[in-house]
Amino acid sequence: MNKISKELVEEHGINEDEYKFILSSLKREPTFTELGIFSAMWSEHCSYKSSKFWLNKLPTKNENVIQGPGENAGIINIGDGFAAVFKMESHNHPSFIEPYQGAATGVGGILRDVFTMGARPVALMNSLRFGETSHNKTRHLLNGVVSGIGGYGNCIGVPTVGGEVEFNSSYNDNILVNAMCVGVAKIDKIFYSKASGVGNLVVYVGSKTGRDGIHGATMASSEFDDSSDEKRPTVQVGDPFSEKLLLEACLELMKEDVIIAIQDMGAAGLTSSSVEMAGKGNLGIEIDLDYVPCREINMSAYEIMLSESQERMLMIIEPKKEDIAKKIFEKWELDFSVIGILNDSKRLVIKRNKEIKAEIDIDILEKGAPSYQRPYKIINMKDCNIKESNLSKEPPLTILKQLVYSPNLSSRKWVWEQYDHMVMTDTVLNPGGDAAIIRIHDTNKGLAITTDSTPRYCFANPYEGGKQAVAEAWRNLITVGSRPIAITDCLNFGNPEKEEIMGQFAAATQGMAHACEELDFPVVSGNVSLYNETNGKGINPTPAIGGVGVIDNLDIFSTHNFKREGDNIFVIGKTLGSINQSIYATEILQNNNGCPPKVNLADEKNNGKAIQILIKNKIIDTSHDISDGGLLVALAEMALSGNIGFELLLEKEFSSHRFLFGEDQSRYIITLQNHKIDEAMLLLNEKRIQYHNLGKTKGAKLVLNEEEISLKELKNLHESWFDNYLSGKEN
Amino acid sequence: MKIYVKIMPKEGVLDPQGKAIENSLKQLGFANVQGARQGKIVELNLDIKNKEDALALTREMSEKLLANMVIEDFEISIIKDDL
Amino acid sequence: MKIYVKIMPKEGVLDPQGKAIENSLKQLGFANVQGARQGKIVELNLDIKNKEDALALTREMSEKLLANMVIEDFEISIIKDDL
Amino acid sequence: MKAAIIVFPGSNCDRDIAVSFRNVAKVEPKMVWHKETHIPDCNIIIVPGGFSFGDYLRCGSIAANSPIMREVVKKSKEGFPIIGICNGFQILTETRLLPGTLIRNNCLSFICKTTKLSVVNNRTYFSQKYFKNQIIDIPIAHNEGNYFANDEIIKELEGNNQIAFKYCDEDGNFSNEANPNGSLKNIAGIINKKGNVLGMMPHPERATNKLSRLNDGEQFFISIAETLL
Ligand SMILES: Nc1ncnc2c1ncn2[C@@H]1O[C@H](COP(=O)(O)OP(=O)(O)O)[C@@H](O)[C@H]1O
Ligand SMILES: [Mg+2]
Repeated sequence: MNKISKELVEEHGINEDEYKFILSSLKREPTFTELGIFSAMWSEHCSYKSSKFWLNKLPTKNENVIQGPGENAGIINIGDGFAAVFKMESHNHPSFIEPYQGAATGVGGILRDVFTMGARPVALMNSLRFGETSHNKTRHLLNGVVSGIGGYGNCIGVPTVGGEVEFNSSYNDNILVNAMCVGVAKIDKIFYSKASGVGNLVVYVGSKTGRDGIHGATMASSEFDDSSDEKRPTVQVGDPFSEKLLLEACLELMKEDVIIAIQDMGAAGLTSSSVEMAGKGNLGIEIDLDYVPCREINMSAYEIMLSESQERMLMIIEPKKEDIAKKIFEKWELDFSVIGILNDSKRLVIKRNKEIKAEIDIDILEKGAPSYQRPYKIINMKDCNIKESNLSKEPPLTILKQLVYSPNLSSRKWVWEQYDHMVMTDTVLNPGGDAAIIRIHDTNKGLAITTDSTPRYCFANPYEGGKQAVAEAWRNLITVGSRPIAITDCLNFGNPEKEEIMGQFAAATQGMAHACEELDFPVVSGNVSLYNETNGKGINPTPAIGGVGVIDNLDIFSTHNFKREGDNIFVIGKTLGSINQSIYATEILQNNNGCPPKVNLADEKNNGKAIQILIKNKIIDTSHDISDGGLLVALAEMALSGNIGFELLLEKEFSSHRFLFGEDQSRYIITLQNHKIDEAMLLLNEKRIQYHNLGKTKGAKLVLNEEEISLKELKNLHESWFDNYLSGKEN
Repeated sequence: MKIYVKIMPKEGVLDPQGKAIENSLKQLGFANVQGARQGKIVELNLDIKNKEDALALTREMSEKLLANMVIEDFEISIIKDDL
Repeated sequence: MKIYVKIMPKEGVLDPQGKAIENSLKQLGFANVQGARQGKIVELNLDIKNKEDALALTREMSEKLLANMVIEDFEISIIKDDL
Repeated sequence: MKAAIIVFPGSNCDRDIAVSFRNVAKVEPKMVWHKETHIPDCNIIIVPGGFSFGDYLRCGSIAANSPIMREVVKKSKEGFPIIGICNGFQILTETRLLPGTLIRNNCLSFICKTTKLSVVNNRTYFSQKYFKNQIIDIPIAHNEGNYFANDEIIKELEGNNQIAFKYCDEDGNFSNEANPNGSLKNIAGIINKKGNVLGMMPHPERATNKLSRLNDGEQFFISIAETLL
């Protein structure tokens, strides 16, 4: 028998006060298995002990929200009897240790969160952040993560339709791998995790349990140090084939009236799934681990309870329906085993080899979980004024060439070509646009999906950065012609026990909350990943936002590629020339100072609504929001994707670097055919929106005053950076 | 000198390929199969005369590139000595 | 009984993985590498006592499933005799 | 006309091809689970894309040993039309219904993109609606699509007009740049000697979608519907 020593408690990430609470509530010393259970349930990952206070401030409702945070995924009503089910989740630490398997199992986990609710997954997205390109691990990690995401998504047959990739030195030893999944369900066929019915069976389905990822949940929440290599054997291996079987088996069973509650076994495996299901139902649960299908011999209660083997689910069903369920899982050649029963004791009882190994009041685990209002200090960068004389002397198109061949602005084609983004044949807008568009199968309705975050803004001013991330997601959904509905988020930050990191978290979530409120764009699901630091150095605060919008009629949407020569190019929204924290400032001037551009939420909304009307009334079919890199980069992306050039003759004030490369927010570029100009002006004037006519689409080159470059040359630059980097020609 | 590096999933690490092979063999009627694991083998041709040097170098290459030490173990064997 | 089946690309068959390994090793500075080929290894656990039977059965399994005789050769070796 | 679509555990383009048969060929397909030992009454058998049995061991190798494939092989001997797409092509080479094999892409990564194909042989039941050498846009999505066979087989394929589709550039040249995966002779699809069995890596079912502006695959299904009706 393991004696519970002080060291052992510490090793389990349980602090002194927490342990005291355990002793006083149990009125005895916990068993080793119980200690493991407490440690998993009270880890940052499962308990949100540092973040709960701030998360509670986020708006989570609007008229379309069916299910907000608290379930496996969020659910929105998208009309015609359909619901969209979505969530984003991090797999940062496992991916740093083993990039292929870490990323792959990240995808597997988020897929399960969605299909456990009765939705068929229809799209995957991923938000990735790596260290600077010259760092010795970056190439290996990039390669492994991208092929791991592809390996899993391609095999299971869910299209990976978009995401983001960023390189920055703050992620050198702590990359971020955030995966998002969107599924579609019938509104009257949604499944939840709340257990009910004393006497109902607790059923284990899916793959067998091995010693994978034991301590995964505690690992994901503890700061990295140089000894983290020793924690390696805990990495799980993904089996997308089994997941595909599990997906089909679950969806098949969900057509029958059998499942009372269902939940995937994610972080902290059987522990958190059983505790959460019983807890939500205000019931007790008794599990006999001898019935858990195991892959290895002699697994202890502790190991089985904490294993994070993948591709497993826990269900509650009525005893008389056991046979129906069993038959389906047998057809798909998956394990199916009744491992326990619900009762009204409100306790968790775990047996192994006829002995009770754990017996805890579920209330102690859940309501008794620690929650901290950690001290915080918000640090904003002082504003600075980059002097005219410090701007680059190069002409704009020369700078553009450098930007489109830079790690953070080059084409991501190398990434998305490794993802099957077309399987299911409902991908209407492929990766490369502002948001992906997925058709709801067999209908003329669509979902627009985007992921966004600008961590360098968040570092300089976390409140503004949080606000901006939400606004940018909203903008990307607007610009393809959808109605933005709601978001999921993945909040990646450093060590919350440090005041300035907690300050970043507090301010960023407040900024997010503010933007969500103003834009009627609530948070319906999400995930927090803290302790993203290595040897004491924190990452840039990275609140990744996954936004979902609805397109009611797929005959009308907008894309960013130029469509015709001779169209008039307009920029919509105020251009003030904010270059602090722009890519121009950081990449070209190597200047990382100052306050990021601020989002004026009233303008954001007003401009967005105008774009929405222009698209809906078929006045425009071409639009692009202006984000990283500013106006000229946005224009170049439109030209490159449409394979049509442009000619701009700009007066001095409009050809300045501040104008062309500044990153003022809430702006769009649209193109107008001659006969549509009046109608558009009328609307924009009525809404008092600033606009400016820049020039026309034309030919096979980009012309800016006396400078020009061929589309072909620019395309070559834009599309070759990744290949050159990966083949080692570029650092 | 010709050298083989045999790379197998570590004990306890999930091996979905091995599992699939086992199931398939059983379905084909090979009832005596009690387990299967799949690994990789890399055959290297080295321009080295000395056995010790070759082994040391191969170990280095295996750790650095050929095997994924997080989930795999490797084993080296010399198959053709030039001498 | 434990048996290995080593499966290698046939001579003359394109082996993109082997080629890539060779290139990566050279790039990592291992200049003595003159060639690399990649194959698979399947480790089988058989419930058979007799060596000859085990070999014959494994040959059959290899031909039927484990190797693709169009592009691969295989080689069987017993690694653990139960006797 | 009736179409049977074989479904393996891990198939993932089975629904897509069913949709194309339903919407374009106007044929309601039947899904046939791999454990069945009888092929229902039909005019054509489709082995769809995906990752049958996870593509573990070798792509298509485990599926090729499924009970239903024995029936498919029997049917092929009778001259029955059989089409394998992507993983289906890999399965058909594993059953030896088609010569050669598909090895790892020469770039060593999965590739999903729209490729240009030249319709090299337009005198088949699935390509008769195309012009000879017509250039069509059809997506690929695979990790092992690199067609390989010995010289003899290649000569035979060429001699008997058994190459159905080749990867080409916009001018119809079979250049290296236009070859996405290293396939010998830019081969994207082949037929057997009798002409009843087709295997191809590209996905015509992904090019019947008006919304994504890809519809060069429609004539593939219309050809089938018209010839086999
Ligand atoms: N990891 C990825 N996976 C798939 N697609 C990606 C990934 N990263 C970026 N993309 C795609 O590349 C395009 C450009 O990305 P980004 O510059 O972040 O767009 P935006 O500025 O509109 O948010 C988008 O269409 C995006 O979906
Ligand atoms: Mg955008």
